[in-house]
Amino acid sequence: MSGAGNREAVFPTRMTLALMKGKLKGATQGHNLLKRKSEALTKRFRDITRRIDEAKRKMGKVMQTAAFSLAEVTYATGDNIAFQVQESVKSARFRVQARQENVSGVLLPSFDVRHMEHIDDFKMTGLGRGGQQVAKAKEVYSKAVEALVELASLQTAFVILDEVIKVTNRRVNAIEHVIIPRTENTIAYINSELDELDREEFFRLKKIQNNKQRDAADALAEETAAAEAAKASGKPREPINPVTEEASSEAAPAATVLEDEDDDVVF
Amino acid sequence: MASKNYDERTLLAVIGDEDTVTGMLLAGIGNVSEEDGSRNFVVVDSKMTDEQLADHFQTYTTRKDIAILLINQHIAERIRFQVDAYTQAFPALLEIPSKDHPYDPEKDSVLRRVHKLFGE
Amino acid sequence: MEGLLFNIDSGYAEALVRGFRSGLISSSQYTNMTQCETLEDLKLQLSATEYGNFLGNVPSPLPTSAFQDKAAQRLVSQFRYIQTTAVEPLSTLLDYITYGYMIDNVVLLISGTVHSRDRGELLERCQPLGWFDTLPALSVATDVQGLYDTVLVDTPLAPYFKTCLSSANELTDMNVEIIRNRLCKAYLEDFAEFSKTLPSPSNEIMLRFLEFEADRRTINIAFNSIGTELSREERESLMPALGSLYPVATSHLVRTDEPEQVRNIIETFGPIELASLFDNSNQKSLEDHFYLREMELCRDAFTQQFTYATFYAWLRAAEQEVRNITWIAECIAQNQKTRINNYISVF
Amino acid sequence: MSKVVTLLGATALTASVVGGYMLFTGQGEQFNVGHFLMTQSPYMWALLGIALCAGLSIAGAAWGIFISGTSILGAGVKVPRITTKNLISIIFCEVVAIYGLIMAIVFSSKLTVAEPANLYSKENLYTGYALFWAGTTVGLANLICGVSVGVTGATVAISDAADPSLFVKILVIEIFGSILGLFGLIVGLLMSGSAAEFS
Repeated sequence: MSGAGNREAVFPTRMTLALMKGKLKGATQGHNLLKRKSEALTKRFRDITRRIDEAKRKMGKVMQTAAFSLAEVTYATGDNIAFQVQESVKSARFRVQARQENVSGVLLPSFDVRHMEHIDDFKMTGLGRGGQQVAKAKEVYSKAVEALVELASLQTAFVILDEVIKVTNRRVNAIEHVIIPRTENTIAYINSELDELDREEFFRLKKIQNNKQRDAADALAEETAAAEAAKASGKPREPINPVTEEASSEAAPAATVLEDEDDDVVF
Repeated sequence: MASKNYDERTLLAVIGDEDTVTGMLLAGIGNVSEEDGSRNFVVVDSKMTDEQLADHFQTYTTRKDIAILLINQHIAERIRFQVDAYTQAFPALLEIPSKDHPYDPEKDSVLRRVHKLFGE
Repeated sequence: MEGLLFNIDSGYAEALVRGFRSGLISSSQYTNMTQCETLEDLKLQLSATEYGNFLGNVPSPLPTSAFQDKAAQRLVSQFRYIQTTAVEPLSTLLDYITYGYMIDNVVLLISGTVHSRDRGELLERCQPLGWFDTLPALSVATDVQGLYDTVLVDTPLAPYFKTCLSSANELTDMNVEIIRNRLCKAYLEDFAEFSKTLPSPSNEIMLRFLEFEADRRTINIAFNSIGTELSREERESLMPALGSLYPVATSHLVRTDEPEQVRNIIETFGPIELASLFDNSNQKSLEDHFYLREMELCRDAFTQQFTYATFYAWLRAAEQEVRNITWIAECIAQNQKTRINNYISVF
Repeated sequence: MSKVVTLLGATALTASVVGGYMLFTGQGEQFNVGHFLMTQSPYMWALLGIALCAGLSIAGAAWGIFISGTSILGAGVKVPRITTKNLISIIFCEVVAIYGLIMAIVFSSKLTVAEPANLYSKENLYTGYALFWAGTTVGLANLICGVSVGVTGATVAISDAADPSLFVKILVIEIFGSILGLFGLIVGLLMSGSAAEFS
């Protein structure tokens, strides 16, 4: 039985028991919540995954169209504008802004496209020839990049969600397979210890009672003997003593222990 | 703190062949830093060694102003190990097709993860 | 009379060029090419033409750029061959043709220099047709004046740069593009002057080409400068003082700010041939129309024997062919079969 | 072209200056065409005619061969099959030279030794003039014919290279061109036919 190994090192007292019970309740509740969160995230995750899959496939097509518009530019200008374009770059017109979206407590960033309308590095490209094709290519590529940005948002969400879901699942599993069994074990242990204690206490009480009865009997015998001898009085003290003993054993066991030499020294 | 981190990331970067880079630049993603003249795009040709490529990849994945890193799939293929090992959310790494190399979903590191998750 | 004297110097070269022209891909071959499914098929189709196995050394998979590069290389070697057989005035004419490419190279180097790029890389990208010996030295210059004083003064382009010297001396991206267009304008005008000295009918046909080129530049600049901060004077300084649009339509065009206006002006003042430019049915862009018109001119030019314009027409037609091949290759590679018939078959 | 015009102009100018000088310095009577014609030896005219006949014909043929030859060579670089076929253009040009040669031989058969006393007889003068003009006719006709055959030959070569079906069609035109030389030949024969040998 794992009870001995997998439990928290606590004193089996009633307070700990109450504490543990609270903990178990909390863990079960947390487990449920986390499980639900994980499910929500997974749902979202599957949704995103599906969309990524779709978007990635679509991207192939979009990029092809875009690449083709570049081919048109090459056709129109007769030579490669690649170099010219690379050289005239100064500042990005196409920027993104990260926005955060809250999904079941997870902050998922998504990118928004921001066009800096005032920046246009390639105004002069294709001035003498092919300007229209360049303009068209610009447009098509802008669209393509927008699609890419969307895909990037999805993918970032994917990566983050993947991580979060892993963490959540780990937590769920930890609660389900470690914390809850351990707490339960602890409770069971405390219960068994307390039961043990109860039984000991009962036994002790019985023993004390026995002793007291013996003492009483002895006393009675003595008394009877004395009474017989002297016919004097001295009885009413006996029933008070056990009650006081029990109360003091709960409140201040040390005193009782010191008092009762024959008690178990387990605790 | 985290959101501030995102705010600074406004640029897209691209590692690709000449046509892809040109197209992306036409879309307007190109940015040349005024301080040190560093660019957010790099044209990979047959002369570039894998080490240089890996260096560029390293630079772009660690730069603080880049939100999305686009890389041609056939180029990512050359440094597949690094690309697969890269799991950070920022900058987002996106493998894109190039003109001469049509898109192959089987090679994409993210899609592979997707497929793995679905057990395909 | 041209029949008596032309062949003395240029008969061989002309016949050669006509041989090259016969080697241009015919429309039926183009039709075959458009049926190809893969680039390998296209390569096979091309090997049945004059191109032979020009792609023989390219390893698979074939990139579309290989088609362009190799076809362009082939064209350059043909042009060089013609150049070696040419004597005056054909050699001058061929030189003039190369000046256009030289301008591109100079501008390329200037813009590369502005951004301090690696020189070897820049030189690799230069048009081989526009190569000249002092080209590598260009990258030392930092401003237009310095450029002119140190390098360009020795090149044939020097006179064209005069118009640019007056403008801002600092080299920026904007300026580089303006310089390019100014140079092109000066070049076109100079070329036209030279063409006038050629014997008839070469001069007539050459002028027809150059005026068309000037019209094309003017219209393109008019269109593309809309929405930029180019002033009227600047625009005017970019438009060639040549062609059927000059001077009336040109003076109107510099003042336009609407594409529709450009169209109106050209329909009102321009010659009847240019009116069809704006017919954008069957997906033809302005540029397509220009190419179509240029190819018509080329076809016409070939009907006249014993002219120097044959050489110009051949080069233009061959360039168009390179573009066509690239286009078809792109369409095949990217599965855009709907647009594949957008090429312009010359013959 | 302009050089030719300049040359002609300069010649005319020189001639008129010399002529004017002679006229105005009282030597006007030396401008005596009849005297000039009467005093020149008929042999001179005859030989001049023969020379022009052969020379111009051969010049025409050579020019024609040159024009069509360069084109055939150039076109033959890309389309070698045309070279053999287009040799016919060269032959047509060559024929023109042969016409001139034949006529020159026919003409020179009239060149017999004349009695010095009879040198300026009517018959001898006629023979001299007839040979001169017949030779000029044949020579000029063949010159032009050679050039025309040459230009057409160049076109034949180039057309053939571009489209083999054009060869025969343009060749017909070339044949018509080469017939022009024959006209000169016939007229030359007729002209010299009535001229007697020098006696």
